[in-house]
Amino acid sequence: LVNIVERKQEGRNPFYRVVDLDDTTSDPAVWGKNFPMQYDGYMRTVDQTRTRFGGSEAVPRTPTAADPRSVVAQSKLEEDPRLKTIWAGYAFARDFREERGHAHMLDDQTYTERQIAAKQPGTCMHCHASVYVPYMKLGDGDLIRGFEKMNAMPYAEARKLVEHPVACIDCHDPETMQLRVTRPGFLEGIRALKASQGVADYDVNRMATRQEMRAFVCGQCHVEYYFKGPEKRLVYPWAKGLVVDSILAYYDESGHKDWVHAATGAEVLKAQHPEFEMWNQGIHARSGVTCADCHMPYARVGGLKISDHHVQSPMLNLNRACQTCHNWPETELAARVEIIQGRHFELRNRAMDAVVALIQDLEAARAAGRTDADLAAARALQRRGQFLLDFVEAENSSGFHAPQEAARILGASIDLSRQGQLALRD
Amino acid sequence: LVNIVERKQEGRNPFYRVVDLDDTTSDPAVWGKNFPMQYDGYMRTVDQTRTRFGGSEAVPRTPTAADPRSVVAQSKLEEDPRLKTIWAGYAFARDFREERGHAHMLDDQTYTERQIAAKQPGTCMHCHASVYVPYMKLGDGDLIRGFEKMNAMPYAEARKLVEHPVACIDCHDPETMQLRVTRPGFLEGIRALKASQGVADYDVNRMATRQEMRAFVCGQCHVEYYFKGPEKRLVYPWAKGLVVDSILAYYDESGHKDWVHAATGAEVLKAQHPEFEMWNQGIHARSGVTCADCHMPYARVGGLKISDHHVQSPMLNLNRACQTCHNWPETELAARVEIIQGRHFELRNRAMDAVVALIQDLEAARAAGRTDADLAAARALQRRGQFLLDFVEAENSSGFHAPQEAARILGASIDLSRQGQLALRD
Amino acid sequence: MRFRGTEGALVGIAIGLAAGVGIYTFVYAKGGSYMTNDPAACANCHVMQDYYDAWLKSPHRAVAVCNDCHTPHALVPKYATKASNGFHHSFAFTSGRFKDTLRIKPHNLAITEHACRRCHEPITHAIEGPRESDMLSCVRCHASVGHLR
Ligand code: HEC
Ligand code: HEC
Ligand code: HEC
Ligand code: HEC
Ligand code: HEC
Ligand code: HEC
Ligand code: HEC
Ligand code: HEC
Ligand code: HEC
Ligand code: HEC
Ligand code: HEC
Ligand code: HEC
Ligand code: HEC
Ligand code: HEC
Ligand SMILES: [Ca+2]
Ligand SMILES: [Ca+2]
Repeated sequence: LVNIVERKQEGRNPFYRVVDLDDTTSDPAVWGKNFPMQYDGYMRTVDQTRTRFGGSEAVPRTPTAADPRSVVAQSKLEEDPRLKTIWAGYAFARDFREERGHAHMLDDQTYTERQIAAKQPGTCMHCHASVYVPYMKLGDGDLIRGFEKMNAMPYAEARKLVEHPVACIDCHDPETMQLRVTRPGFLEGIRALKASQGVADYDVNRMATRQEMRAFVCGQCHVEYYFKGPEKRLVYPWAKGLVVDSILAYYDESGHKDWVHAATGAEVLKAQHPEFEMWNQGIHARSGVTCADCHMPYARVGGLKISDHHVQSPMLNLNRACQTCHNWPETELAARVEIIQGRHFELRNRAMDAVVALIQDLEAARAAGRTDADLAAARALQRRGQFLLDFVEAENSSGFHAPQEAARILGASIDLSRQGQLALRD
Repeated sequence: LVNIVERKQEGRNPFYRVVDLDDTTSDPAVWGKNFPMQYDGYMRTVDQTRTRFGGSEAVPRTPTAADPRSVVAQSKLEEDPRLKTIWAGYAFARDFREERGHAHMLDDQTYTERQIAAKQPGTCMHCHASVYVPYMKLGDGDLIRGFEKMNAMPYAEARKLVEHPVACIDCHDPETMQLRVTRPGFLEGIRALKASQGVADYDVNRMATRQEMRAFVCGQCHVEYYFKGPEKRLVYPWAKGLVVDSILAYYDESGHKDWVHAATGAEVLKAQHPEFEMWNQGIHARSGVTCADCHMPYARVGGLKISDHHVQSPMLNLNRACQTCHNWPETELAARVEIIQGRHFELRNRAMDAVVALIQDLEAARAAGRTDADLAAARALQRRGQFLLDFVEAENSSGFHAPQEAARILGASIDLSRQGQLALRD
Repeated sequence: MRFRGTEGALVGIAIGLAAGVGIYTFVYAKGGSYMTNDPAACANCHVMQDYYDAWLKSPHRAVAVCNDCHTPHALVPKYATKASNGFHHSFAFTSGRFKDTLRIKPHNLAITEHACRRCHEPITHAIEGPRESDMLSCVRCHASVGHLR
């Protein structure tokens, strides 16, 4: 009986505002006082469970002074050593792990051996910490100024200015709780994209629909990016479009390279987690189905429906994530995802064999003393073939977000890598 | 106002049986007396309308004694001359056109120049004419005997025994109007398939569900096939499964070849219209959505809902074909199909360039006097790469029936063709 | 604008006819069904039969009739809607001028969206945006609650 009564209470007045929140409240625990159910979910992102292709495995390790983490996620380099060949000469060849829940983002970035392999800039912080308040402070109220200042710092220095992983304030307006974009990278990236589509000075926080915001808040970080120029500005390469071909064209025009491949001397690119870009090519995006729909589905808590803030693999939550729209049994839903991912994985392995073969051929040709002129064509093809593969490989849904598009990209990648091998022989 | 009156009539009493039908009534006009609405639709399959990738274009021609047709469908060989290279030495390089409606099936088969390019067996009739009654007559009541007898005849002789294109009796039981499979090729093919899945002597007409039958009746003809042995028996290569890899494995084991490629000397295969096999790999099949749902959707005629027997491209009928399940506007539905087909077409062109390049290399190597031993590896790769491409190319939905699977196959095809080129250089 | 005599007359006749046909239609085609709350009444039209059958199988059968979801709550707009839809559907039905696969009209969908809230407000309170323009669509996820299509 008590139960019913308090449920009705909640119904009428879902959230008791016990504390006042303002634009400087970065501690999620404080927000949690007003929104305990969302806070509980948010805190559960520490969990680690493995799915067939996603989630993450909790791998115990003995903490050291340099890296106090007692648990990490499995190493992808060990799962597939071909990655070391592809990334030879780049920090990723030193340490690259399966990603895990939001709660770990700050630690995982701070302690990855990639920090040892190379000096990293303060720019990194943009997507691994609650930087909204720190940016505002640094820029004396000017978000972009603060962003630019932190980009220019060495990582260690910037690290001192932040405290939390992504927090409530990074996605919500403290007054209305409405979604908002706080990341300069996305604000500028989406503006460039819209401009290319003929929409002048697009302001996402004024012009986006609520539905779009349910994906844009994730697009703040789950995107391909690069550091532009000596000032290490974070840029999302969308000025020509979101399709991988447009992104590659953008890099080629600006002559950007992430590093020179240690084995082949090719000027290559590294792609990172383009979930937002790939999702955009899929049928779900086309149908207005957003990240939040699947990764933060509504959950009934007591007499209320709330967004599950335990952001995780939908494979661990099929009932809520999928079944409202797809009335298939959970086992069937899981099977559908895994059939897509299985096909994807097969083609991804073909593409990886192809680019590794090209790299080995280039290495041999180089050892045999062939001139840069001789190798130019093959190197250009490695750059393109490898980027296409890496783009799909770095995308974390194992093909699910856009199955046909991912396969198209892999098919093109295979073609380019094999043509590279042919170029060395003709 | 008359309109509404007669609608109420119909509502009460669907079909008036004005004539008796039995297992020897092959003339659809007679069936049409009992089922005028289905007959009207059936007759409309003469229509020709082009969609972006399907339908068919009505190309006028001056009738000749040899070929009295005054209208044909556009030539695919002219649309894409690369097909001539791929099929060099085979009848398909002489004449291959876009397929059109059922009403034309018998004429198009009779008058295709492929009949001139090569002697065709009576087996062909299986899928281009109403053969149920002729088979029964030939076999004195034994369908399979009749089938075998007609297979053994020369085409011209068999042609005399048939009169109609596929007709009511080929898909329906004249007593109950229930769907039934009348084609030996499918009866035996599906039995072999089920056996491979551990189901002994499967009898489709006794064991299939009604929903399955809505696809099986189409699977009688819209499938990959070959003529086995000197007796030219029609066989569907499903004994190892319906996926292209299983079909290729089946052909490799039985050492089957359709012809020896004129330019390269490779023992190659020709794939034909595997709509049934590809549909089976797609999400619609997985969801129990059948051929009839999209190609013969229910239509309201007067106050009655009947299956639209004007079998055609759903792109010409989106409201009935799709909107029953997808609440998207028609323009949006068309766009979704064309996005899938556009991506598919791009990758298909890549795969075709790759196999053509391999064929040209093989041709050159042969001209340069390389031995069969030298060419063996490359020829084996041509056989496989070319079959995978052809399988997808021959499938008439331009990727729609199973977008990711089609792309996976094309990716593998590209890999094999390029490896063939490498084999010639190493 | 002003009509000259003849035109005015013609228009008058036209309207008269329209009304006449309309009333005939409405009565004959049981457009009046719209005025009751009995779902079976909707099914007076066989085009509605499928929805009726599907509704019988839906969880809402026990709790919501067609009109709970397809007409506004307040009395006046309710009967206004019934009248307009009633006439529209009757006319469509009589003339046979409508597509085989029915699609709810935007304004009717809006009515339905509000209907959801009417009953589920308590539970969905938390997920509603502050502004009407932020109202998310229930149907986007619960398209088949009333009747599987
Ligand atoms: C229609 C449902 C759906 C939508 C919409 C969707 N995803 Fe996913 N996402 C999935 C599924 C299913 C997986 C695969 C999970 C697995 O393999 O365990 C996945 C995987 C992921 C992963 C890897 C998760 C893991 O467990 O490793 C990330 C990150 C991700 N998605 C982010 C996003 C972002 C960002 C968006 C929006 C731009 C998005 N997703 C949109 C269903 C969806
Ligand atoms: C501020 C940057 C940022 C934002 C905003 C963000 N993410 Fe993440 N996300 C990350 C990082 C970083 C990780 C990896 C953390 C790690 O591995 O330590 C991650 C991991 C994930 C994972 C993988 C979890 C797992 O178990 O493998 C999913 C799924 C995910 N995010 C989805 C989302 C969705 C959905 C949204 C929007 C509602 C979102 N993210 C918003 C940065 C962000
Ligand atoms: C544009 C946003 C963004 C930026 C900038 C960014 N990250 Fe991440 N990072 C992510 C997301 C999203 C994930 C989770 C998805 C994934 O791992 O692919 C992630 C995952 C990680 C992980 C865990 C998985 C792994 O790779 O081992 C580490 C470590 C990491 N990032 C380090 C860094 C470092 C170091 C930098 C700066 C050089 C950086 N990140 C910059 C968004 C970003
Ligand atoms: C990575 C982005 C992200 C972070 C971080 C985040 N939220 Fe949310 N939150 C969302 C999204 C997406 C929604 C759905 C909003 C919508 O549909 O308009 C949401 C909705 C809400 C709502 C509205 C009711 C509901 O559940 O739908 C509340 C309250 C809320 N969040 C509180 C919090 C609190 C408290 C925190 C911190 C502990 C937090 N959020 C952190 C993305 C986030
Ligand atoms: C808000 C609604 C919604 C949610 C939530 C949703 N889907 Fe979908 N899904 C759709 C729509 C819409 C389509 C496009 C086809 C259609 O119109 O039905 C689709 C298509 C699909 C397809 C076929 C397309 C393809 O890529 O092969 C699969 C498989 C699928 N969804 C699986 C899932 C899984 C698994 C989840 C949960 C992780 C999920 N969906 C969550 C609405 C949704
Ligand atoms: C979900 C709907 C759907 C299902 C189920 C389906 N098809 Fe299709 N089919 C299509 C679409 C869409 C096209 C593309 C038409 C176009 O490009 O004009 C197509 C194309 C075709 C074509 C070429 C038509 C033309 O106009 O040239 C044939 C033949 C075909 N399908 C046969 C089949 C067979 C046989 C089955 C069952 C084994 C089947 N289809 C199942 C939707 C479907
Ligand atoms: C007896 C063999 C046979 C059966 C059974 C059969 N088809 Fe066909 N179908 C054909 C042939 C042959 C053609 C090509 C006719 C031509 O091009 O002259 C064809 C053409 C088509 C086309 C292309 C029409 C166009 O405009 O391009 C579609 C679509 C199609 N069939 C669908 C189906 C469906 C759906 C079924 C089952 C309901 C079915 N077919 C049953 C043999 C058959
Ligand atoms: C297993 C069934 C089957 C058999 C056997 C068969 N066909 Fe067909 N045929 C079809 C179907 C289905 C189509 C329509 C789809 C297509 O054209 O890809 C078709 C289309 C055609 C067309 C029109 C399109 C084109 O290729 O120009 C011709 C001509 C044709 N067949 C000739 C023949 C000849 C000659 C034979 C015997 C050597 C034969 N067919 C044997 C099923 C069959
Ligand atoms: C290529 C196969 C095919 C041919 C040929 C064919 N039908 Fe059908 N017919 C079907 C399918 C599929 C259905 C749907 C049956 C079901 O859902 O069980 C159907 C259904 C029917 C029905 C049941 C009512 C309805 O419309 O769903 C009647 C009556 C019918 N057909 C009459 C005919 C007549 C008369 C002819 C010849 C003029 C004919 N059919 C030719 C495939 C065919
Ligand atoms: C009888 C129901 C039904 C019919 C008819 C139907 N579909 Fe679907 N469609 C589905 C289902 C079920 C899915 C799988 C996703 C889901 O569960 O919603 C799907 C998925 C899709 C997808 C996403 C999967 C992919 O391959 O990308 C597209 C696009 C699509 N349908 C288009 C069409 C078109 C176009 C037509 C008409 C030619 C059509 N559908 C007819 C039920 C149907
Ligand atoms: C006189 C016959 C008839 C009756 C009685 C009837 N309908 Fe309809 N209804 C139709 C027709 C015809 C259409 C198609 C109209 C169109 O698509 O333009 C339709 C369409 C609809 C639509 C979708 C199109 C729209 O206007 O949004 C809804 C919703 C609907 N009816 C609900 C109902 C409800 C609820 C009732 C009972 C209160 C009802 N109908 C009674 C004939 C009828
Ligand atoms: C007249 C009041 C009323 C209206 C109007 C109404 N509902 Fe309900 N709904 C209920 C009640 C009462 C239940 C609980 C019935 C049960 O669970 O058996 C329910 C159950 C549900 C459920 C859970 C059971 C299920 O079907 O999954 C969902 C979801 C739902 N409603 C959504 C909606 C949506 C969306 C709308 C508007 C399109 C709507 N409802 C309109 C009263 C209503
Ligand atoms: C983005 C998808 C989505 C949207 C939009 C959505 N819901 Fe839901 N709804 C869900 C999910 C997921 C559940 C299941 C929650 C659970 O099982 O914990 C649910 C559950 C429900 C339930 C059943 C609660 C119970 O367990 O009895 C009702 C009632 C409901 N929703 C009504 C609505 C109404 C009304 C709206 C519009 C205001 C709406 N929903 C909008 C996804 C959605
Ligand atoms: C619980 C709410 C609910 C009830 C009860 C309900 N409907 Fe609906 N109806 C809907 C929703 C929601 C839609 C829109 C579906 C969509 O847009 O996908 C709809 C759409 C329709 C349509 C248009 C077809 C379409 O898919 O757009 C018709 C016709 C219809 N309803 C008739 C009826 C009839 C008749 C009844 C009573 C027997 C009824 N409805 C009961 C919620 C309901
Ligand atoms: Ca993970
Ligand atoms: Ca055609």
